[in-house]
Amino acid sequence: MTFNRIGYLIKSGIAGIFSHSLMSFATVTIVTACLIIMGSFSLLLVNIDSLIKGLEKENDEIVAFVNDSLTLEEAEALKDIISSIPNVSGAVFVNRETAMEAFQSDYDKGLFESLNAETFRHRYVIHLSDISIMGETQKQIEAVDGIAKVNAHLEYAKGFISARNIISAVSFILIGILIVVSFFIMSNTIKLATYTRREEIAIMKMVGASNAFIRCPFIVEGLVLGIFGGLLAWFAEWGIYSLATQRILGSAGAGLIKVVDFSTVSTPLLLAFLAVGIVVGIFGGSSAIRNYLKV
Amino acid sequence: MTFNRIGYLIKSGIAGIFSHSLMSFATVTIVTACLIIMGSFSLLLVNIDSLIKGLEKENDEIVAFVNDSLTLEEAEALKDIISSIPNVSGAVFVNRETAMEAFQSDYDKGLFESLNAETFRHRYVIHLSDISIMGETQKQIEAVDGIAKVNAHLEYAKGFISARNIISAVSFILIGILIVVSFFIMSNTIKLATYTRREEIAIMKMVGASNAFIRCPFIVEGLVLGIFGGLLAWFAEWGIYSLATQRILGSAGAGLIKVVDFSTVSTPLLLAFLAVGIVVGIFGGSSAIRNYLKV
Amino acid sequence: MIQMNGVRLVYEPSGAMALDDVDLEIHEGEFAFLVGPSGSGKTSIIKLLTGEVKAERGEISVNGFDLRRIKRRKLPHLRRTLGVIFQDFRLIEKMTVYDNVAFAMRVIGASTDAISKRVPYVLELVGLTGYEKRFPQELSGGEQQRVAIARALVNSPRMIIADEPTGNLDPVRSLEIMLLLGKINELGTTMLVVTHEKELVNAFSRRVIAIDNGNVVCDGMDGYYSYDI
Amino acid sequence: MIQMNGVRLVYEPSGAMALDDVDLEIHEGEFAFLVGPSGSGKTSIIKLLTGEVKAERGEISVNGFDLRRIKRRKLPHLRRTLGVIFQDFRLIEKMTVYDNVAFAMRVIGASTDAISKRVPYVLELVGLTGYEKRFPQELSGGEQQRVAIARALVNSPRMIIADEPTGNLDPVRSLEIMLLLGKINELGTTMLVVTHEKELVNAFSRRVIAIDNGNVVCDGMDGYYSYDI
Ligand SMILES: Nc1ncnc2c1ncn2[C@@H]1O[C@H](COP(=O)(O)OP(=O)(O)OP(=O)(O)O)[C@@H](O)[C@H]1O
Ligand SMILES: Nc1ncnc2c1ncn2[C@@H]1O[C@H](COP(=O)(O)OP(=O)(O)OP(=O)(O)O)[C@@H](O)[C@H]1O
Ligand SMILES: [Mg+2]
Ligand SMILES: [Mg+2]
Repeated sequence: MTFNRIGYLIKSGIAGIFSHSLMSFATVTIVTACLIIMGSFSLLLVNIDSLIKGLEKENDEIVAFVNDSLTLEEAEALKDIISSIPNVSGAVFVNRETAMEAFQSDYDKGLFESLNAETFRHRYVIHLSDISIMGETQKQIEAVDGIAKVNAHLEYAKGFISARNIISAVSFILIGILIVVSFFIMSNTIKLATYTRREEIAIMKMVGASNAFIRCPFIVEGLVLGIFGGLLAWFAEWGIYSLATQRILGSAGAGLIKVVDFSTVSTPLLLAFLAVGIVVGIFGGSSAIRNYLKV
Repeated sequence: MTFNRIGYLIKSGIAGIFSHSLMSFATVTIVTACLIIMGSFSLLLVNIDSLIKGLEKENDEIVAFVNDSLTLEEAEALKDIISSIPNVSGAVFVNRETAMEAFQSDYDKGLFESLNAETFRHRYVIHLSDISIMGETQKQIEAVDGIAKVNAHLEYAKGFISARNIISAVSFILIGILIVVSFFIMSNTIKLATYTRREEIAIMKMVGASNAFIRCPFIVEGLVLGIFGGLLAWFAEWGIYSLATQRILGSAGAGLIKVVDFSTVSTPLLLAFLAVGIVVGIFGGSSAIRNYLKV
Repeated sequence: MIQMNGVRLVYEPSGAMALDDVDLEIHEGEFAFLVGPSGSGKTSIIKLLTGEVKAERGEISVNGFDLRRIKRRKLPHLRRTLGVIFQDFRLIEKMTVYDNVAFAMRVIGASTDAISKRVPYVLELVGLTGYEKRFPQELSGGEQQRVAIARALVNSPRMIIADEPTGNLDPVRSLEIMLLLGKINELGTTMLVVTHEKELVNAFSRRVIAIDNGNVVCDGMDGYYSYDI
Repeated sequence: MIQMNGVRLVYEPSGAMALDDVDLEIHEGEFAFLVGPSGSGKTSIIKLLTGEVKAERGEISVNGFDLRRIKRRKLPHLRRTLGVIFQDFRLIEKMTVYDNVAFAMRVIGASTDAISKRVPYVLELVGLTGYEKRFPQELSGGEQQRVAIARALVNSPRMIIADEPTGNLDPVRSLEIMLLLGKINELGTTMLVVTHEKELVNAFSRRVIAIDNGNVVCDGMDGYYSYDI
């Protein structure tokens, strides 16, 4: 193929976009629409994921009570041992006096005024890196000499793990549906759009054009439309996401929730959109005309 | 219009579906696909909503402490007054001994063995109908003669309300996007599908057919395709939902979660799908050809 | 009845002037040939008469409808008084031969009975008995043209406008069709026939309107194909 | 060079027999008219020669390609040795007149230079200078037909197959086009022309192959349009 010819094929691919403007418009908007649906849902999931991670951070506390027989110095010395246990991200020592004050302040003033600090034990408030193995870490801490007992909210950890499992199952299903359905919509759209051109293709064949010669402009056209659709979807998603996060941050639960900033997801999102757009465009463009090439 | 003529118009509308089989197929599948996306998302929301309602039920507890000066009988007599407060769905009297035992069992055996039941107060454990007005109800209970103090987890109530607000905001946005995008996809598809028939329409006009005569079969066609798409989407949704709920119930968090049964949502879903299908079909079918009628 | 006065037609957006100051009158029941070289404006005149395009200037009236002032929703009424044989046939691809012809009758609200009697009769007239169930793409060029002729005849319209009705037909068929049109004209139908068939025009000795470059250059009752005078 | 032996063609799904046991030989450089009534099978023969439809039986060879055994991806090579004027023109609606003609040259890999010299020349030959930028729907029937003729000529193919190339043209243009085809034939191009124009056939005195009802009924060098013998 000469340089001239390649130039012509690319040019006519781009020309095709304009000469079949309704088809091109419909294809781009439908590709864009599908990408927006997929993108919005993915961003929602990213946010839910980050939210759960945040909640886990706030609920990964383990309390380890120090044996009564240890002196204050001995108790404080346990810190290094506890900190060295894998999965422990931080350990804070709380002596019995502080613990009692905290306990009393939890209840009505005066209700437990008679309590003696001796009733309480020295303790460590420990935070974890990964709450899904909280049970094992609890056992490791209990095994430390001088630790009497470890209180861990294992049911919280279990709750978070279940929540994650369920959310990932739901996401898996919904994203599966979205991908299948979107590709279905997009490929059907391209089929519809090329259907009107079957006569054009038949004529080209009758004049002696090879399949490659006919397909090439279609692929270029699909590629350009795909890229365009991807870009458009990305900008639209940007706008929608900004509006949506503003609205949520402005709503009642503002303090409770942190949203992921668009800038942190913008690059992977753009790449994904372009990839889907290009794949759908090229694949759709070339596969849709295959039926019409058999003349 | 004679009976004959109406019969012909309906017949030719249905015939149109078969003679433009690619168009019909693509339109139905795309309508179905969009409905599935909307339906899946709606079912997800219905489940989330029911989940939150369930959690609220488990966290609507208020504890009202009875004044120490009241005798056991007097304290028990408060029950009627408390129960009569609006928004109180149930009040259970707990005497100071039971309360102490419950407290002790929460902690290490022996840690608070020395505690005297006198340290504790008689109390009522109260459940609410609507946790969003927990604050007001708390004040009403405090106003009751003989009640010393009311402990309410107002921060839980606030949390649930925020969660609901956020979820409804997110749903609002996502369903908005879905509806706009789906209608966009569907109307574009119908536009594409009718584009190939503009010549047919132009010829009909040239032979003297009135706009109504041309439009009628298109509307019938749109109607049938819309109903068909709606039904198809409903059956698909049924299958997907059953599979999805099975999968979730089979996963780790099985005990934690209750899913809404399909039978409870199947009728509104069917009606919604049919309504959208019919509106899109009729409206799409008649509006898409409007441009081609101006010959 | 056709009346055109000072009609000018310009096609947008190319701005090509197709007709320039055309005056033409064809009376009720007349038979007229319209001849002229390729691209002279014959089809353009027909498009004006059926309301497919609008004149830039001038008066046009067809079967009592004033084409300058007609409302869009009245156009079907005008078209139902005409039987048009289009140069490019304009058959509906997705309808069978039978349905293509029957459609013109359905449009005017004919009964199923009337349709099932009239359509086979007209198809027989143009020699297409046995082709009822075929689709247009399954016909030869000449057969398609004859379907178009049948559709124009089926409603026994007040006026028949034929744009090269025999361009794809062999001499024998052409003569047959032309004789058929002549017979229909004798029963009172106004007839305007665009044709390139010199032989036929000369043999018929009817009125011949010659057009060249968007102008009527010759209009004689002597009936000779002679636009190059 | 065309060779057909015992060719039978049946169109599915209607099962219509279009050709029945056709034998035909046209030598390199020959000029032959193919005549016959409407629906006799002329276009069907052309469809067989271009590989658009496949014969049910018999041998066909065109310009050295064996149509019975040709692979699908070799068909373009065969078609590039042919210039076909289709009865229904088959112009690409979305391309201008210029691009429709130029496309045939692009297909064979002609340089931009060659295209920009050759296309205007061929358009001038058929009288369409000035129409380069028009789209097919913006042309009269005869003008569209001439674009189809120009496209068939532009590559100077080894063989030209014309299916009623003058069906929409006035007598003067028809004669011009036929003379042009004659001249091209004298330069060595094999020529097969389907036509209904009795006058022209008789005036040309070339080989005339008459077909009726799917059979060759007459094949003479005397050159008379006379399929009804
Ligand atoms: N849609 C259009 N846009 C621009 N120009 C047009 C259009 N239709 C026709 N023309 C031009 O108007 C002129 C007259 O066209 P018309 O179709 O009336 O010719 P005609 O007499 O019917 O020719 P033929 O015998 O070839 O069919 C031609 O030069 C043609 O190029
Ligand atoms: N696709 C098809 N399916 C079924 N029958 C067909 C098809 N194409 C052509 N025929 C039939 O085959 C016969 C020959 O058709 P063909 O087109 O070869 O005729 P022709 O000689 O070119 O006629 P014309 O002069 O009218 O163009 C006709 O009777 C026609 O009805
Ligand atoms: Mg014309
Ligand atoms: Mg033919």
